Amino acid sequence: MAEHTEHSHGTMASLMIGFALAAILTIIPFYLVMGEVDMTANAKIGWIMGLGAVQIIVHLVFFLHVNKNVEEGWTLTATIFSVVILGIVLAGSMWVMHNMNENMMPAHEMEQQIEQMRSLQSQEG
Amino acid sequence: MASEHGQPADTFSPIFGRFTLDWIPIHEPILIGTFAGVALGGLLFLALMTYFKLWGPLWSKWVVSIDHKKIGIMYMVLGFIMMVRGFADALMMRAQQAVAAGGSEGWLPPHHYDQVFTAHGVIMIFFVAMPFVTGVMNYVMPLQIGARDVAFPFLNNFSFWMTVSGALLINVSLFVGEFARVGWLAFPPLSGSSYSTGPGMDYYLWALQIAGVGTTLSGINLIATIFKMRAPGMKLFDMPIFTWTALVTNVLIVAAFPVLTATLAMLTLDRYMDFRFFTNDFGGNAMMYVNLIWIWGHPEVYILIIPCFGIISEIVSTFSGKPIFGYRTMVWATACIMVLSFVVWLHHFFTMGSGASVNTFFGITTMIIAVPTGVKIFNWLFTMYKGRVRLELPMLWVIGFLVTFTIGGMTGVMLAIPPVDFQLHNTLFLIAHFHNVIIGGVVFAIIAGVVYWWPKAFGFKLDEKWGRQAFWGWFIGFYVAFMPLYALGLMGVTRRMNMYPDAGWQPYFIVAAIGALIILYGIACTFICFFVSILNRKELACGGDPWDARTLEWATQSPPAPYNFPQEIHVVGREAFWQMKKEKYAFSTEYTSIHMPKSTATGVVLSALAFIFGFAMVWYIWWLAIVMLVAMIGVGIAHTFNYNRDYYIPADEVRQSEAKGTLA
Amino acid sequence: MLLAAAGALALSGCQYEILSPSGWVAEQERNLLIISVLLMLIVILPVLFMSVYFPLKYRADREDQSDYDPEFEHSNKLEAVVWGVPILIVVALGWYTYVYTHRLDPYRPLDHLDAGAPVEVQAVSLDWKWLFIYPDQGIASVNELVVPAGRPINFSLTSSTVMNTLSIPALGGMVYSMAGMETKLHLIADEEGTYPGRSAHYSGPGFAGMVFDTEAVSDAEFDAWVEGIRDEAEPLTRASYLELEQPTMNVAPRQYGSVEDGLFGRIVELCVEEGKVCMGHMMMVDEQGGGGLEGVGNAAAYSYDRARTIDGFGNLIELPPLESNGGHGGDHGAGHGSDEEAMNGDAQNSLSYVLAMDPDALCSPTGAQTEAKTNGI
Amino acid sequence: MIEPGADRPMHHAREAHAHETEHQHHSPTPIGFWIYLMSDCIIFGTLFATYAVLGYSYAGGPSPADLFEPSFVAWETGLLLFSSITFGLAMLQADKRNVNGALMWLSVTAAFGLGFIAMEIYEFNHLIHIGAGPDRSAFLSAFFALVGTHGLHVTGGLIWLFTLMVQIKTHGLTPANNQRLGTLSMFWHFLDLVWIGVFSFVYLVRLV
Repeated sequence: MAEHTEHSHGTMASLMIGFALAAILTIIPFYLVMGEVDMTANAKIGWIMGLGAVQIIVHLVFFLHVNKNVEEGWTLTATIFSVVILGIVLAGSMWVMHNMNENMMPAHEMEQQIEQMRSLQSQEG
Repeated sequence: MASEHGQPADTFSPIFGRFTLDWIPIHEPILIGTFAGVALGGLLFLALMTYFKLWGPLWSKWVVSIDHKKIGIMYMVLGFIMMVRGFADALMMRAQQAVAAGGSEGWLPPHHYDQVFTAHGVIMIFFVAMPFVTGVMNYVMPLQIGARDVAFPFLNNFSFWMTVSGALLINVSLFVGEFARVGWLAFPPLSGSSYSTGPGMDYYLWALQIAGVGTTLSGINLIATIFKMRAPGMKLFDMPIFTWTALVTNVLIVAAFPVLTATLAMLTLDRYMDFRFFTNDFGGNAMMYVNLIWIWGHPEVYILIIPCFGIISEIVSTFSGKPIFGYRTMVWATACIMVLSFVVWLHHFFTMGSGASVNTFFGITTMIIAVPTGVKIFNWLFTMYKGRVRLELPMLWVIGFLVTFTIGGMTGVMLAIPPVDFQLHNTLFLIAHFHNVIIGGVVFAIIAGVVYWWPKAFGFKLDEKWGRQAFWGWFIGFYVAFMPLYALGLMGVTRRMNMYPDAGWQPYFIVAAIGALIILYGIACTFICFFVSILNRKELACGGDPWDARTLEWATQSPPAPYNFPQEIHVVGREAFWQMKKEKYAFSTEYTSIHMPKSTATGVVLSALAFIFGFAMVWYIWWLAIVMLVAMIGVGIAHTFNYNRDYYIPADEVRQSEAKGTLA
Repeated sequence: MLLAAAGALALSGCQYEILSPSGWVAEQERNLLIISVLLMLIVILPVLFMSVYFPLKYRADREDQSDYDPEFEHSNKLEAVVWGVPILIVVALGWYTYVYTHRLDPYRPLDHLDAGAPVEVQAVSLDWKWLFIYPDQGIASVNELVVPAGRPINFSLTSSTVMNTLSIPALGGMVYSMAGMETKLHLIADEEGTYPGRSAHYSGPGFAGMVFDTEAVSDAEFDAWVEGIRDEAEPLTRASYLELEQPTMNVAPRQYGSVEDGLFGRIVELCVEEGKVCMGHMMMVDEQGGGGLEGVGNAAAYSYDRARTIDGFGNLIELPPLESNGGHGGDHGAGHGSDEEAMNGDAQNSLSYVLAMDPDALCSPTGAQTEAKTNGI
Repeated sequence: MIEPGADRPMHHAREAHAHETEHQHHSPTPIGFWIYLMSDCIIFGTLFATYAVLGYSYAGGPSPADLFEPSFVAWETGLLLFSSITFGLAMLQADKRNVNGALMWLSVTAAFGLGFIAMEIYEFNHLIHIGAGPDRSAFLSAFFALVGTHGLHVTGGLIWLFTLMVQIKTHGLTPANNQRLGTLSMFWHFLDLVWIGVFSFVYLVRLV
């Protein structure tokens, strides 16, 4: 394995640990949605997103073997940089677009809309 | 059914897609003239090439070459050719606006004028500025870090030819069909299928997507080169400033271009498959496109200018006879810009209706970028301070850069202040500003770089007299052409108008047109300068180090041998070549054979297929598109079955080549 | 330097509308422009000076080279200055930016000016002209904006198709108008006068002709203008709006004496046409989880964009086939399959028949015969 | 389609007679391919951002609750996760220089991958068939584009996988093939990683 010090393919043990963790981290969010879990919707969403993030890290560590020793740390640096850019793109877009939508989408009061809805239903009915 | 102006309706045949002969613009005298000119020129070129039996050498020494130096030069050639095309568009716009005042319609109808300004923007950014910066990085950076070539030489060739395919596709739109009439960033819904029928917008999409593949791959390639191919001993903080800026630029390319790719792909899906991303109806949101395109667009600005900062740094240091002032500051300032450039994009659409807090945030982040940029300018000034400044040609361009770019920077910060932008947005002030930084920044720096590294690439210097003429043409022409636009901007004159009601603006437009003619003189002198210098190459010949320079690229022969360095160089400290000269270092005369990659035609073939694929998609010739797609996958796979990709340059050959003298 | 020159020019002629504004908003924006330039000149001027002076003073062929210092590449003092001064200037600029951006937020009404009752104007960018609806007066005008001087103007902006920007440089900043969205802009004209206005965002072949004069007049003149229109001009109904909406270029000013109730709301919500679901309602439905699988078939009621079947000259490319029933209204509402909206936007979809009935609604580049020749639908 | 990592590094600025181990050690391919993956990641990021912004615009049409079936997604997820593990096993076999073992596990990986693609095609086909195609609403456009892009990547990965199996079969586990296998492994695991984002963010969160 001497020639693989730079980009190791891991061992059976690390593969299996990764598999077990990934399986658990996959099953929990599916259970949260499919099973009857007593939890608020927001809490569920928080858990699903959180577990997803953890599982991504598990994959990075156990399957993709990202650590600070590979390629003089460039792999890790590149990954962190991408995560920062992704964060900017995602959070930035959502912030900007939310702000603009607030400002610009047809500004109707909710009650007015519900009224409209009712009148439409009565038309249809 | 064609209208009176010959715009054909969309008809569809299984074989030719929506292409009909009506789409050949035989009714447009300007285009026919252009076509005749291009055809004659092309025939002349073909004839000369055949007469001098140059096809073989062109193919084997250039087209299929995977030598980073040749690819770099080809990028520069592409940039200069496309600059002529883009500049012709600029002249047409200036000529139109100089006459179309107070009720006159000028000589370009909107249909034509709108294509012209769209093509001008797209060509100048994607097919002039981008090839220029990529070309300089390709040529210089591997030499500066003491490498034999880039990390993935085949990929480098492929990237270049993909860029050429994109450029070709845009030029084909001139004679077959039409180009987009949407502005260079193609905001929907105008660029969507409902409001831009016809093939113009599709030319735009496919040309940019094909060229974008090349740009992204080249970015990856150059980053890997800097990470892995540095000469032993060259630590990160020993790298020349230009290499640093190349690293940052390519990181920006790799991080930003995927956003462009995805955004244009979504617009393509909207246009081709009735997706609803950016439509008015079905919950689509055109603002999302504007948001995404500027997430790419702002870093793109820095992709263009940061390597230019690197070029300026190298030249200032060499011609002042001093190391760059504040090396570390320079590196950190560049790194700051790299990250900050991703958090300012909204300043391109302050007027789109976001709230005051959002506008303030993006306004202030934009101003913050001015700080590291300003620091760089100070560092160049203090590099000259207490130096021995040789006012040779490259330095002339640098001074032109410093003065012009500083003014452009100031007007940029003005536009970064939201309430000021409310007034100046989409006016000619904005146009003047970005031409100020693109011409005064990118073009001046690139030409400075061309003048500076020309002796390295070809073994002779450029003609001083014509070089100075070119500089003054560009420099004076720029001010005459764009100061009137600043003034017009302050009158609130809007961009992209093919005619305008207020005859009072006309004198300014006429002055601007004269400025464009002076720039034309500068461009002509640039080419004359190249031509004259090539003719006089014997008198202008120079050794490996004509400028008494400081970085490693000057340690090679001029022009460098295919393998760049005969031996591995162990770098100690910054300014490697300066150190070598101080220590009277000489390459050993013990040569060994050198392991090199073989040329391959795969890149050209794949790019040619991509070009036909793009053309087929533009015209809805589905069968051809499918065939080309399959062919591309096939050629790609076939390429991976080629295990025979390298050869050795024998030691004898190296010895002979080095006998010409390296450290001249 | 340049700005000073420009400033001098501004004083001589009065066409530098941004430097010699005619309204409070534009004046504030101008002040900020001047402040920012002056602040930046603190650093720009020395830099410009040094960029020319240093290369000349430290020329390689100068007589006395005793000051040549080939090792000088670092100085903490200089570094402090080159970082410090720009940072201080940016801090100052940032402060002004914060204050002025909030003060001049286009969404912020100008109540604080105590300048009398504001006038509401609903501006719609059509292909290629501006429609101004005065909801309180119940009139509308095309390519002509008349406002009382000294009273705030509250613009509500939207577009019928592509993006445009309402720009009246003498009065202040611009804001985009976009289909399906409503933006706001608050301006004021301090003095009476005529100020040119236009669209500042390229929108197609007729873009350059989207110009109008903004007449700022006295209250009495404004009232007289309103009365005159109310008495004489034709009404703006949903039908006549749909007719007006068709692409035309270089349109001469015209007026409407009355405006159908709620028209602007319907324009914003993309439901002027009969049988279309308004966006507000659509968003309501979406808020509550969408229309479900049954909603799949209602696609036609949500479709809005249709091929602008004109070439770059403003000419009709292809006459859409006349629909046999020819009627306008609910006959193409819910239940239509969406397969009609063919890939390249064939002109078969529902609304193009307006074009079919009135090809003259499209004009030639000379734009001579743009006036309505139609008998109404 | 071209695999950016596929062109083997032919040389480097080192002394001429490179030792094979040296060669591998200094190859720029792994880091180059990783940078490519990061750029790909940003393409996905853009599509995720679009889904985040437009994912609630149903235009009066169906919403995730009407269209998505968690158990179906669970099966897809399972297939991809297992294919990741089997690829890992193939890599371990390759490290042991066991050509047949590696090929066997690669075939299993390909089978899982094909299963995944088949399920996705079925899902898309079903949605389009009931009228919930990408032209129905911005939400569906964003969904089809994001999940479809992932599917195209998996398809590309499968083509690459078959090509590489042929190459390993004919040339054995040469250093060049080993490197390609390592690169493809990164690609495959990366797609699994993107899928975590898809099943969490596109499907599950919207089904709560």
